[in-house]
Amino acid sequence: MKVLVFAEQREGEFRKAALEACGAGRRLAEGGELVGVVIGRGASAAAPKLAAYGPDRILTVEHPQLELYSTEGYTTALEAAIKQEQPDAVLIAGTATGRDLGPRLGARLGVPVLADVINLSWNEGKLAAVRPIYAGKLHLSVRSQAQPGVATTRPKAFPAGAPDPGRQAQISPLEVELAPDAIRARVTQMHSEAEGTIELTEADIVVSGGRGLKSHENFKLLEELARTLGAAVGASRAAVDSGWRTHGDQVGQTGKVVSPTLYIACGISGAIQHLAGMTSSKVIVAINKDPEAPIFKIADYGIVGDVFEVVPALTEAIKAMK
Amino acid sequence: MSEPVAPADDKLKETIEDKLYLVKYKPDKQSHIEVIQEVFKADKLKVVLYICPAKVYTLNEETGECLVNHENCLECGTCAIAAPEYVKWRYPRGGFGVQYKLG
Amino acid sequence: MSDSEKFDCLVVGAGPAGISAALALARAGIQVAVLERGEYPGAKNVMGGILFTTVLNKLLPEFWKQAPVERHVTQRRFSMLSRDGEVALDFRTGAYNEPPYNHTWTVLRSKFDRWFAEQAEAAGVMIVPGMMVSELLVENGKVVGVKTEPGGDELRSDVVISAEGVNSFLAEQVGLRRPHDPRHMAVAVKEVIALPASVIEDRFRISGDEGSAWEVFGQAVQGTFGSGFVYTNKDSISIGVGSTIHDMTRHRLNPNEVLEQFKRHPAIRPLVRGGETLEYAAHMIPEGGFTHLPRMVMDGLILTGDAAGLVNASHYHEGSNLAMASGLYAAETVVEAKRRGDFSAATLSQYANKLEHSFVLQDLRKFQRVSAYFNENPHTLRDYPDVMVRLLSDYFTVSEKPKAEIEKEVIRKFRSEIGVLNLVKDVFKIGRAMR
Amino acid sequence: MNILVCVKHVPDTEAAVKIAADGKSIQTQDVNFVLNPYDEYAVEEALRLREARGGEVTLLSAGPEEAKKSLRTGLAMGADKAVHLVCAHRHDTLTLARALAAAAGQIPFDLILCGKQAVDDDEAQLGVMLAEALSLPSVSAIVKLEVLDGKAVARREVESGLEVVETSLPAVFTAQKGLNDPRYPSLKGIMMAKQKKIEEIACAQSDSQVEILDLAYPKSRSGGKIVGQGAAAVPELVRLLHEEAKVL
Repeated sequence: MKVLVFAEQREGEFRKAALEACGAGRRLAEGGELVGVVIGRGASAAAPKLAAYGPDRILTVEHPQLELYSTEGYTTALEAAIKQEQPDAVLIAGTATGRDLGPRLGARLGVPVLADVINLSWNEGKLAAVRPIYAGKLHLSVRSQAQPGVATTRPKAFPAGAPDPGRQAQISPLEVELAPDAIRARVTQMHSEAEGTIELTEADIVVSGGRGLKSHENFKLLEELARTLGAAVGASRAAVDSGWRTHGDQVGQTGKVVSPTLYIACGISGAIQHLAGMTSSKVIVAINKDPEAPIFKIADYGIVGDVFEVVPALTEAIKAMK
Repeated sequence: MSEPVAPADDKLKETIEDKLYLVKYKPDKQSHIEVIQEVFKADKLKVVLYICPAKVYTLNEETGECLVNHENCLECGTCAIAAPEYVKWRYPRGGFGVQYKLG
Repeated sequence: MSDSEKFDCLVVGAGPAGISAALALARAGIQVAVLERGEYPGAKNVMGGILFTTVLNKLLPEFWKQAPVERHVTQRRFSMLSRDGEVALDFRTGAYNEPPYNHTWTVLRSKFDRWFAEQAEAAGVMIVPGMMVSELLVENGKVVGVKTEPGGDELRSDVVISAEGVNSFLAEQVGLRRPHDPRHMAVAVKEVIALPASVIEDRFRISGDEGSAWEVFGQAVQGTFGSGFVYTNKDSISIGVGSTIHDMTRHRLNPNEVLEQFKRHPAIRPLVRGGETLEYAAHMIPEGGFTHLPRMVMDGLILTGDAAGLVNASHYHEGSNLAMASGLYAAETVVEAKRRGDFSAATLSQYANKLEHSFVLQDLRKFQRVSAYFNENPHTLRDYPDVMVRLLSDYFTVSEKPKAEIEKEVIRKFRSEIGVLNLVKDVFKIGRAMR
Repeated sequence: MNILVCVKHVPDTEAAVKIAADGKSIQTQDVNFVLNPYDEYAVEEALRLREARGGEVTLLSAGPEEAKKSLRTGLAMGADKAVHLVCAHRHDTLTLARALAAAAGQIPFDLILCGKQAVDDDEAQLGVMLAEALSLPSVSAIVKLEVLDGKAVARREVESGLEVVETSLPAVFTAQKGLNDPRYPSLKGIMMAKQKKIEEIACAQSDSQVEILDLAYPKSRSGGKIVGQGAAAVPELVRLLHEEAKVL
């Protein structure tokens, strides 16, 4: 089978989720060919780094109109790669960019897109996938009837695989034509969050706080623990609704869905809509004063106690360990 | 294809917390309950701390004030009858609050 | 709709009283809207689970063919719990298996009320869910409409029927009732516990669509003035407890803990074992009865159902049927008022007459002393179950002691622990209270 | 400025979803359906734009008869018109986007708003696919929208920041939480909504390009152990995370 993966990069750095998509693509190709597509400023410079993650060939697309991501520009570039390669499947990492690009590409090609999948396979020669629906309350298995099968992969659902520095890939540029007015919606500015903050959906460790934190200021305790662990900070809906954190930090059904290796829930009781956003974490730790809190029902390890006491002690213990 | 099987669980609930977890709410940001803290503090019986079937009222042991988790309210109205001196309880605004599926 | 548009009648609350009233009004061609604070009719509505349906069957004949009712009750059981024992009266009959099924059904109110409201909607009632009536609009001592939240919009009508339920804030606003008394208001909590229909049928010795209703006194509620209940639905049971707020607070009891004690009692535990709690609910029941009824009408306003205190709190536990009856009478009254073009208290007081001449107030009058009796004689519910179980336990204890001697001992104990005179007095008093 | 808002009637997010007997869909009895929460943001944004710039807000929803309930909710919030693309048939999202695009062709609009995703199937694809089907630019998951003459500036959320996107109009935007605080329908709004006529368009049947194979409950987590009480339990927790779970 031939699989094409869109490998998202920004300023020469590949997104972790893109490397995971490469890993998924490698397995899906089943010994067939895996083609990586790298688009945008710094694409050809970054391409060799991608070779270690499995592609046999890498196509790079650079164009003055493609310096920054745009839905229309990237769709046209990726469409050109697909027309040239005629793959059986196309994978796109389900980042904010990927979830924007995927549906546009599908509509352009006239094929459906299996969105936000956590498992991929072939079923009677067609691309099949498992995707969480109802915020993960159910898992839906689907099969695309179309050619190629297109899917966006959920971040952290697939292992990236260890890089193999010995792997070589054939890198070649791909020319695309873009009229000056082809891109109608353009990014004009980027507002980045503070340097060093880790994106929730990509973090290996997430430290989250809820109503038990009692105030905006007390989140400093979690930030310190997060710094020590190299973790991202999340929040429950209660904490966001109370104005202690911005909604971008919210983990849950109406916020972000995360699946880190370690999720530490501090002062979170575990409302069903919060659980929907984090139950796919590998290991869950709960710290809560109330031994009856539902969060303990799903946590692997629990400490019954005051977050204001336990969290600083945990920070110190981890510092000491390092 | 396997038969769908509902996830296993501890099924017969005992604590208020576990039971409230089964109840569906549409919480309003603005509270429909007001506690007159000075009267509450002066009251020795503090009946709302135990008579409420939904643990809406808890004691802040540091300040002696009554914490109100209005989101838990099952809207029976018992608190307002048991402690009218310091609980001002009304219905939540239309559309908000508890939403029984069985009743 | 223009701002000046006005309804003939506004009904506050889409429960049994409100929907019965609205349905009857719509059939009589009266333009009526129901304002319901829940996101859907039934969202806020709770009862133990037995619906008597004499009125419903008049409104919607053979309702059971479509309505989401659970089981018709063929078995009724009344018992007293001691700490670890039970004395029971158990009654069942096949006669209740024929239509109209003795007018006794178990229901889950959120499902039933939703359906009931749909029937009214189909008859032309406008039902507006998600709107809470925050106050009545009163002009020159006459109710002329309502104010709603959220939004603060006002809506006018010739007459308002309040079916707002037990808290009856609107009746209080216009001075039709005094503040609620914790001795006459019960708090009840219940759980709906899923069990396979076959398990329910085995445990309660029923089959098909038959249902069972248990009322349990004494230790069911820690000897307070109240009772526990267990009702069978199709594939779940409703189990709960309720007691007056006065008694609960006096004993520093938490309603859920009382329910848990009840569930753990050896006579009850086997009924719920292995079940799955589906929902937990709490509600109040107005138990003041005949002697504590509010004023029922004023210019432009009629009170119905729980808002009017229309609950028979005796062992019948009848509320919703009275609510439906009152809704129906309120509708008849409004139709007449509309014909006369007069919505004054004088015209609307026909409603009170209708209640007086029906089972509604006649039943409440009959049981008016029950509440007072138990409030004055708390020992009846607290001590008798224990003594009874102890005596019966002595009586049935197998030993080689001659039976005549056992009988003598039991009678002697009985005399010393209760006293013949006291028991006779209590039985007499209870009898009088029920007369 | 005329605005078209696409909405969907979905099970309430708090609903306990259970698999139906066919094994491929959910039980809908006893489930409360609501206007998709992300669509509420879209409706609210449309109403605010109309209030600032005039014009009409038209709602468009595809689905079975019950979908009218969510259209009524949107009308009660203040939308001017509603169009119901009546289809009981299940479509894949691309087919649905094309059907909605065909319907949108009959409605004058300067801008289209959709929710970022429907909380039932969680695809987050319809708005962008609709844009492509209509050959319009799109900006997804926006948290801010400013409309200027002939163009719009939106902010969208991406990992680690916000992108400011400028686009020509007409365009399709999908609403993310944070865009606004949706209003609650007023009594007058609800009453007017009940009396408004909802225009119906028949939806052509077509086979879904996405076949459903199976629907299953995810593996449930079982509660683990309580390590201990208070700060004293921290050393043991760290040991367990390090040695047993191997995540530190």
